[in-house]
Amino acid sequence: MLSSIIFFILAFATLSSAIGMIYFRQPINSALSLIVTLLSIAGLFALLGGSFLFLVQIIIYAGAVVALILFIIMFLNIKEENLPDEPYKGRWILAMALLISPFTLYLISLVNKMEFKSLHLQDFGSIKDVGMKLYTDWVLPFEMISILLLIALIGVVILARKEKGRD
Amino acid sequence: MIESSLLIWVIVSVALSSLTLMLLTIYNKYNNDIAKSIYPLLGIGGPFISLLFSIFLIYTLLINETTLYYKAFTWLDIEGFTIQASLMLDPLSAAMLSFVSFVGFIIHLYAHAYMGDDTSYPRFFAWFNLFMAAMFLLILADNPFMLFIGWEGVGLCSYLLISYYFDNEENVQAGNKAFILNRIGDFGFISGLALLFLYIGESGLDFASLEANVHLIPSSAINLIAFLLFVGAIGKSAQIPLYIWLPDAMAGPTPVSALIHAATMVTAGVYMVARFHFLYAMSEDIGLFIAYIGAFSALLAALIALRQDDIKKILAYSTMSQLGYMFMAVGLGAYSYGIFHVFTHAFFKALLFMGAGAIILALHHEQNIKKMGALRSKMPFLFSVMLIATLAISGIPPFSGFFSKDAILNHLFASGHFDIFAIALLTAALTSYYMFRLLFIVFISPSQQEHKLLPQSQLIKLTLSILTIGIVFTGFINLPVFFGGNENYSIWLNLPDMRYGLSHLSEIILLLVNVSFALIGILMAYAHYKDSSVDPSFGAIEKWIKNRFYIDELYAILIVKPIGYLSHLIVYIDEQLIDRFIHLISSSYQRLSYYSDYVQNGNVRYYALYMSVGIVSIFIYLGIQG
Amino acid sequence: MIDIGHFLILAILLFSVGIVGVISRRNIFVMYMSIELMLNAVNLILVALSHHFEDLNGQVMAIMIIAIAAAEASIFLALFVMLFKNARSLDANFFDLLKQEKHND
Amino acid sequence: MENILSILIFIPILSAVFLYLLPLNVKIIRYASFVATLVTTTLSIWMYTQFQASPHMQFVEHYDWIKAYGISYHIGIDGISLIIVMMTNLVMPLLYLSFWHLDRKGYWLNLLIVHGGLTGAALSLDLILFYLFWETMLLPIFFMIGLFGRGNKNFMSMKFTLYTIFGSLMMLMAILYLGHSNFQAHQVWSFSINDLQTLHLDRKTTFLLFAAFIFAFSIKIPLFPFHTWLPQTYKAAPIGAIVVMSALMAKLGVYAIWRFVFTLFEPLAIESADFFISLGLFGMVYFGFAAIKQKELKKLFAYSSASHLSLVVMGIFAFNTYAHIGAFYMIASHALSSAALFMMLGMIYKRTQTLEINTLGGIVHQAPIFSALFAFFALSIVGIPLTGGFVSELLLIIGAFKTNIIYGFLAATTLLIAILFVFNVMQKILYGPKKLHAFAELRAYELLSLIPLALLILAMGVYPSVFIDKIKPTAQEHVYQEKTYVK
Repeated sequence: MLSSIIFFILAFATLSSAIGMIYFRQPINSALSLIVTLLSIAGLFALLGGSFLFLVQIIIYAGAVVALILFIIMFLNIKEENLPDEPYKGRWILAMALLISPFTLYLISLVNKMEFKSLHLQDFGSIKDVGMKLYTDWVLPFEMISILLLIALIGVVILARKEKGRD
Repeated sequence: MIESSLLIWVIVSVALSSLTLMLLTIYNKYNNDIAKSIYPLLGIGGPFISLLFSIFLIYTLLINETTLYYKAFTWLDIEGFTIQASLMLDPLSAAMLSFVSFVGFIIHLYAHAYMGDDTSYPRFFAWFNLFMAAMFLLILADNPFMLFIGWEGVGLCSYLLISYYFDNEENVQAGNKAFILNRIGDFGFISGLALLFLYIGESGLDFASLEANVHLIPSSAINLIAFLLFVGAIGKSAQIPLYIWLPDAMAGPTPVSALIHAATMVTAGVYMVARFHFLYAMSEDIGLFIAYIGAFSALLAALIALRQDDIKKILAYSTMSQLGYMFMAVGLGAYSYGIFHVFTHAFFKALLFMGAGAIILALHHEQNIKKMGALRSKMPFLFSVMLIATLAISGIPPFSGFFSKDAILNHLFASGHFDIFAIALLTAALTSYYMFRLLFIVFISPSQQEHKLLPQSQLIKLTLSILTIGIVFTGFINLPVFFGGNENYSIWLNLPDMRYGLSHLSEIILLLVNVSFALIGILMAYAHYKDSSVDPSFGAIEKWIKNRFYIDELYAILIVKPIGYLSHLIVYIDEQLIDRFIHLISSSYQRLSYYSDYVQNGNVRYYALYMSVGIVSIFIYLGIQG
Repeated sequence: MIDIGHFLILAILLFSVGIVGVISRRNIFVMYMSIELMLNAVNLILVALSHHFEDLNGQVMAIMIIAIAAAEASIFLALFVMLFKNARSLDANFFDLLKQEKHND
Repeated sequence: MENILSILIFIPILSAVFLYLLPLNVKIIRYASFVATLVTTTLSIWMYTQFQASPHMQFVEHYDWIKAYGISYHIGIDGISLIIVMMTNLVMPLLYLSFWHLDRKGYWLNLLIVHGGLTGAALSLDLILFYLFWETMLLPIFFMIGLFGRGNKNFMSMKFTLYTIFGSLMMLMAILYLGHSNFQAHQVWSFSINDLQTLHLDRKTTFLLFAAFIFAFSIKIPLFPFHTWLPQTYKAAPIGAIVVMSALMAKLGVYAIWRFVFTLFEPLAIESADFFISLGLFGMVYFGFAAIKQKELKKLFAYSSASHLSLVVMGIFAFNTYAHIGAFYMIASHALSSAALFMMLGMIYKRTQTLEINTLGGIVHQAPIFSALFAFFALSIVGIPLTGGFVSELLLIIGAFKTNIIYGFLAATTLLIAILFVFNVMQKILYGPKKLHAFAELRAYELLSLIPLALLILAMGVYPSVFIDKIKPTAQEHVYQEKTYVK
């Protein structure tokens, strides 16, 4: 019962902040509401028994990524005139929501048709178990992710570097 | 039947001289002495050798009284469609051969004098001899397809010779007109031949086999075939409605008019009908149709000739008129009389043309009779030969024209077709009227201007004299029973003529009527033109006659112009409709790509939109399915 | 009681919101964040189903996705910096260099 | 010399490849390619003498090529393909000769490839092989128009090529479908016409396949209404390409209908004979009239060619021996005379830089030999007796009459239609007062390129049975049904 209440609160927070994120004009507002979404999702992870994911979500997403976004937004010093002019933003969003709705509704109806277990596993997804999985079955992908991160690092450096001879 | 390879040599000798001349045309101009002695030798030598061969062959025929035959090779052989390249000489072709080779040779002599100074002399004689070769092939052919080759060949040579003076586009136009109208006839002719072959041709295409099998043709088809073949004759012999080329054909040199458009080629139609006598004997309707065409052609031509001023055109219309007589005869079954008239006509018409040519030459190429006059004293010789020829054509005894024309008129009367007879009689009067009009205006009536005449060549005089002798005597070879003769020529020709017995008394009356009609014409002409070259008015009809009943204009409006419009229309349809439509296909692709270009706008959001549209449609599909 | 289905429905909704955000907004930052939202929705599905099937592989996959998302974020943001420096704009419609040149023929 | 046919196909193609690769100058290439065609021609004449007048395929070669799909290198010659091969081999060297002055390497090499392609297409008995050669001869023409044409040559070369390729693709689909049906029926792939003609397909499928084949060929011939590429392409194309297109390729289209369509879809072809006879006759009249008022010589003779080819199509659909032999005889004689005429148009263009009828005139004063030959070839198109054209028209008319009397009369109008424009052209450009400043007489090589054509046309008219005996057995063998004339 408690988990239901928590779920609905989190779900409401997730959705409303997500909608807010796509609606806000200022990127900084969007970023802040994204944090709310991500944190709520972290809560949902916890509800599902992913304790390690809960941590990772908070640390990496809410902590690192969104912080980076916020940092960049501020770094760029975006002024009002830099923002795109979007007079029909609301209509666009409504129209697109309408366009997407068959997709959403169909998927929801599929989910409704299926039988699902209720939340039951209290000791599922401990950090240890996840760690075991990660370093045994998934060790190769895990290592490749590290290489990917390295590549991303180098790529970012090259991208952000001041090019010689240009402006 | 006797095999005689000499037959081919009649053709080959002229063809060879033609070919040599053609090649010589390329390499040597007609300007040095050697050329001036060699070219005439070739040009006249060819027909002369042909003449010798012809005389020998006709002599052989007369002695042996059987057909001469020669097969060169099998021309075509496809499933019964077997055409032999073969020649034959029977009395009918011998009759044609005799005057074609003789008159042809005489006219070649005359042409040598007439064309002596022309720079294109070899070209002229090349075509002239080629014409002779084609004409011989036409006459000697032993099957209708070989005849058709000669038939087309003479048409081609006629075209080439009409447009001989090709500097002037009008002459070329006249040549085109002649060829095209002849081709219309040939269209009918070849259709008729094709049908003839399909009905009875598989058992042999030579005339003898056709004659033997002609009864196998169903009666429904025989009229059609006979009619189609006659269409060919209409074109070649310048009858209504395909006659309008003949007057224009006078654009050619005068020897051409004399030989091709008076004596030989135009009579090929009559020869063809006589050749297919077995066919026409079976289809009396078409025979009558031929007779009517002949009658109306004769009358129309005689009417038009009344008011022509060009000396050669008068003679051209008179040729057409005389051809009408021949068709009246063959149409009503008097094949031998028709051929006889062809024979006599060749002499006097050739003479008339040659005389006209001599006058034209003497008057510095003046052809308008209104600008001549009072030439009798200056050219007494010409006057006398022209007078004899004119008397002959008018049918005054004892000249040849009288005998042939009288025979035809008698036959027309005896056959019971009095309407045709009346037209023929009227035409006879008109003929003598307009021919004497010509004679009087040129030789008797006072001249408005003084002429400086060129001297006459002796060769021309010689040729004219030879033909004059011919006119005087040829009539007697078919002397009717009435005059104590035996119609030897008709008997010799051995064609299945229709015979109607007429009493001697009626023959005498007819003779008197015929001659008196001719005399009336002469007297009227004398009254009108003895001392004035001004035409008396005919009243309302005058304008029509002068403008040749507006037939040329009518054809121009009804046929020539619509063809031009049709051509423009077709090109318009091609470019504006069909091609447009095809371009529409390609340009609609282009349009399509132009608009689909907007999709590819480089904006990521839109790409995402398209993607979602795709996904959503898949899901909608799934939703409908599930 | 809630069950796994609710989580899935929530994830689907989140994903749809993400799609709507990518398509309807012209601000490249918001577009990027919408993409992140979609990734998170997928993560949520993975984790929920991992719970449903009692299989930890789902969670591990989610971890991988988060790691990749982090790498992606760095690249994205570096690109944004570049774009903004060059164009002084955050308008996605502005960046259409891949567009086909129109030629009328 | 069992492989004589392959030799005939590949001498030109291989010499083209070699000459392209070798860094030689234009003169040597010209001589070399001329020698190559001469060798081919000599060999083909030798082959002609060895050819037996019988209905069977001769000099057959049959090798597997792509065995998995039953595609084989299967060639052979009978009386009808003999015509196409001989015409190709006679016209080609003369074509080289008549443009001896040109100094463009591509011209000669492209012609060599066309030469090989034409021969190959005429000899193929395997559909895929045929398609290959069919397309082989198309591309060089595309290049020739694009490279050496004038006016809006690029557009026209594209239009021509796309148009024909569109047709060919339809045919390719039909070919593949046929091969597949054979596989379904017999579990063996085959594209040989001998195998495919035994297939039994349902009516609708047969109709579609028939239409695809006919479509491809009627674009090439061209038949109404797929002809609109013709006048403009001819106007833009260089003379060499036109001679090939009009004298040889178009004829190959007719041949292909006879060889492939009649063999594969015999019942349907006979059933639709009336339609195609009417179309042919309509086309003959239509194109003939269109030619009358043309102001440009190449366009005029383009329409004239189309008119005669429509008549030929009428002939092959008349399904009797007379019409078939007439049609093929006309293919031969018209190939010769149209090749000669277009070559002469090229000579006019070389001298005057124009082919507008109004600007030409009085050529006979300046160049009598040229005029005589031009008149001769023009008259041979009209079908004057003692030229090959007359024999073929005679046979076609008889064949048409045998089918139906109405067709007969319409076919006989061919005597009238052609002369309407041919005589007009002769009057306008040969006769009349001198209009051109100068018009040089034929050079020796030009004369040399025309004389053989003239002599052959004459020979075909004077002694046709010599030539017809070679093709008669084949034509008789393949008359699929005698439509008897209702008396």
